[in-house]
Amino acid sequence: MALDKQVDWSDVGPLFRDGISVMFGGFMGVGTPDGLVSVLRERGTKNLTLIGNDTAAPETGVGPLISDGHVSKVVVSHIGTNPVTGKKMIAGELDVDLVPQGTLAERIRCGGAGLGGVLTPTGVGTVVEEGKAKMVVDGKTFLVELPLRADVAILKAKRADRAGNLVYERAARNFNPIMALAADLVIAEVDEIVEIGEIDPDHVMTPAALVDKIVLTRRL
Amino acid sequence: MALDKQVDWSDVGPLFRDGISVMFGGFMGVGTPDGLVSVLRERGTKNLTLIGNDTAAPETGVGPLISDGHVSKVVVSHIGTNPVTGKKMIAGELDVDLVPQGTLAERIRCGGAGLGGVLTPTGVGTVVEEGKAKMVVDGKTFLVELPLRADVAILKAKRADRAGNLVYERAARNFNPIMALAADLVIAEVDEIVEIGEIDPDHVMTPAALVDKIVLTRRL
Amino acid sequence: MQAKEVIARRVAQEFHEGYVVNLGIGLPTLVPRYLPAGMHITLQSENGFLGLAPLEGEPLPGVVNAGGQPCGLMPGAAMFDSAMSFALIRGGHVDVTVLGGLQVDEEGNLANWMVPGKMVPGMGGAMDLVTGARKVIVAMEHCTKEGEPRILDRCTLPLTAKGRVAMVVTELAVFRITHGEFVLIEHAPGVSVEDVRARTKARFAVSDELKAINLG
Amino acid sequence: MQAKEVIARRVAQEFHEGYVVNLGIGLPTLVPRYLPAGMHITLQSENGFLGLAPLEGEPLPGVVNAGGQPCGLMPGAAMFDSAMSFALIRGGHVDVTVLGGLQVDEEGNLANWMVPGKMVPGMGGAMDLVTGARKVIVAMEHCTKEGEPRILDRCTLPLTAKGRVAMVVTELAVFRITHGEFVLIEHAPGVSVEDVRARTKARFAVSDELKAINLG
Repeated sequence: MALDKQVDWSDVGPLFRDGISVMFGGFMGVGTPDGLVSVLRERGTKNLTLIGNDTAAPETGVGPLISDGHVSKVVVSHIGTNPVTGKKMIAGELDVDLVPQGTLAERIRCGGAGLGGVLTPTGVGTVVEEGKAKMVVDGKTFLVELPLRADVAILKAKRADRAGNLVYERAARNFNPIMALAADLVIAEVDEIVEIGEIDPDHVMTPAALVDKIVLTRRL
Repeated sequence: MALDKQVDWSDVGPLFRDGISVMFGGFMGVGTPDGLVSVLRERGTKNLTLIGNDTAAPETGVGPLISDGHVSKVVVSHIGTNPVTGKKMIAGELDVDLVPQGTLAERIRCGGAGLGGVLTPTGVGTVVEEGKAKMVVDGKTFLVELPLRADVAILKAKRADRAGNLVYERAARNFNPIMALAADLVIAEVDEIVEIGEIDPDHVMTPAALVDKIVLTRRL
Repeated sequence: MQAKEVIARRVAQEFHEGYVVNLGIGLPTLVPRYLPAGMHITLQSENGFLGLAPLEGEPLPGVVNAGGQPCGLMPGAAMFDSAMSFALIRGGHVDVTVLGGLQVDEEGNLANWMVPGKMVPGMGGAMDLVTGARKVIVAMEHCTKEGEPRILDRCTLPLTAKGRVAMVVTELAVFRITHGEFVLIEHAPGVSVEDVRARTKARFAVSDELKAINLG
Repeated sequence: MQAKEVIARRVAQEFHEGYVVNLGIGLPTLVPRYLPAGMHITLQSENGFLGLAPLEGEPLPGVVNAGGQPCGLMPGAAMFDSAMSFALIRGGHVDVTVLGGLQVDEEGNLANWMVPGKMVPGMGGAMDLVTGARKVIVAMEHCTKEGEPRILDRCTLPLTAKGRVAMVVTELAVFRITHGEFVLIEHAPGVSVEDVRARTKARFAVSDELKAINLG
């Protein structure tokens, strides 16, 4: 618990490699770690697979990574707010895997919780069911949806203690807590770092044990 | 949001009937609503099915309900701390369904989250797998575990606002939040009731929308 | 009265005190304006909270709706993560969802998330909402801009969910769908059953209690 | 040195800085006493938290371990619900779990939750812990009170989990189980391989690097 997980921005770049899968917190960019997204750009990473709720807009959230060609695949629930994503998809430059939002949340949670999948009614009778196993429980049909994991999760929190306990602010929480469970390396960009013991244990939203590195938001 | 969900203790009794299934928060009695348990006793309810982590001890948590013969079945992960449970089981007076604790949590969560089940590795190759469907995902075998719901959930929280937003204290949280999702009627016994707006939205652990009734802990 | 107002006013009549409601973007967001004074509902948002309110004053950090737009918080609001948000949605804890539609058919199927070759925005939370909300109301204009019926015998666009629509409200008519039966229950003032039939490509029964939409 | 202390001292050597550890009741709870000074580990508890500490002063409301006994909280502790607690356990976020055992067999199977007809306490969180923790260490006395071996070719009691035990530490010996092979890697001072064989009913290989347990 006494490990200080804070790193400098210069330490972050080497954690990213070409071809990695990256889960990113955020919903329309709210709760997305802009500084970590910038590092992925500045480092010139290629062939990233992004996993998250949406591709925001061309200039917000993970949008710039897509605009600048760092990404080969996205696994998201929504791309409609970012026309660049659609264009690249149609041009065959970007593989887009659309997943219902609640199913995306459960698949990530499964990946992080050691579960082999969940049975969800969402998508039954739609194109979402294609290629998936179905099970009937109590006369109702469910799709078997499988776990998702990533090499790296990049999170945004309001506050961390030095051990890595995280607190999110309002609706910026969204996918961040479940992604903290589901990646081999978890990096959180936080607006404030406090001493260990300053966050009430009941207010911790992501326990330090899940977080590998914390970095203080760059003020531009 | 303006509905005041506080009720008097005299209003609680009529909510319980013979033969109902009752999810109870708590772990070794910590986080169990003792006042609501007392009402179930005083009312003389019969043939209850109790769903929760454990049967605590003869005189703590839900223990007295078992000692006094109100219960015909328990679905729990552990009965070892309450010898009365074991005796009644052996005597054929009590049906005991033992479920691994993590599986119990997931089954309750499924019941509350509209999921048809989860795939868990827990119990594969043990007696727990008997009678259950299995699925192989990526070469690994999982059990398909099905949802659990109850007629009533009885919860214990530290604080509520009048709308029913709940905050739990320390390890008294345990099963309470997921049970709030999984019962037709959700009743919380709380140590303190505050005005709506007094709990920071980021600190709410169970949203008011899940809670039907709140009752202030009886000081004996 | 504009089509949108007619629709929003009518949908508002389906809300009841204490309801938890999730509103799709666009037209559905107009509905709360037409609630009776003193009725309290709680708005749920996919991005993780209960208790949305209109924005008042400066935007607050992280307080945004599912479209990413700044909004307010009702007293008694609660925030949570996406897994919990969809546990609420899928688990039947949302009393009503109101969504726009591209097509609805006789079987209560809804298509509202893509037009192959044209528009592939993704389903976002719509599939979960339509699958999990206790009551699904589709609020849409009766025909497309080109005058093509949106209410069909069979949806031709990819479905959002099968057999989940309980009610369709347009500027012309209100349909209830129960036990696989499509029933016209109300018509806009001055609109006849024949008018509705002419613009509807689905079989429907006419309720014995057919009446004009109350736009009081 | 008592058997329990030998076992606890040896298990402590498997912990590393920063580890998240879940300890079963009884003997395993002795292990932290024998950690090197300055080594920090985080104890996880099934009832919903990370950062257990020994009780100091008055018990605090809700601060109890998985046995329901009052405990303390480390600075930096975090509390959560049972679903999250087992997401951590099952999802491989617990580096080591140390549990007592009734029987362990050659295939790394563990039986520690019931004795049919005698003791049926329930598995509690043990099945999830043994299934999900990154490393499962069984810490137990080598034989039963009646002198019967607990390490067998095949468990006869109902299993807790199949093939998940990575290490068995007793007062006589330390076994590593990798790739389905049971290997004796250490023996207690003054205990010979033959002594171990005589009290062990499982086939095991002897490591080329066999050495005495360091009880420093």
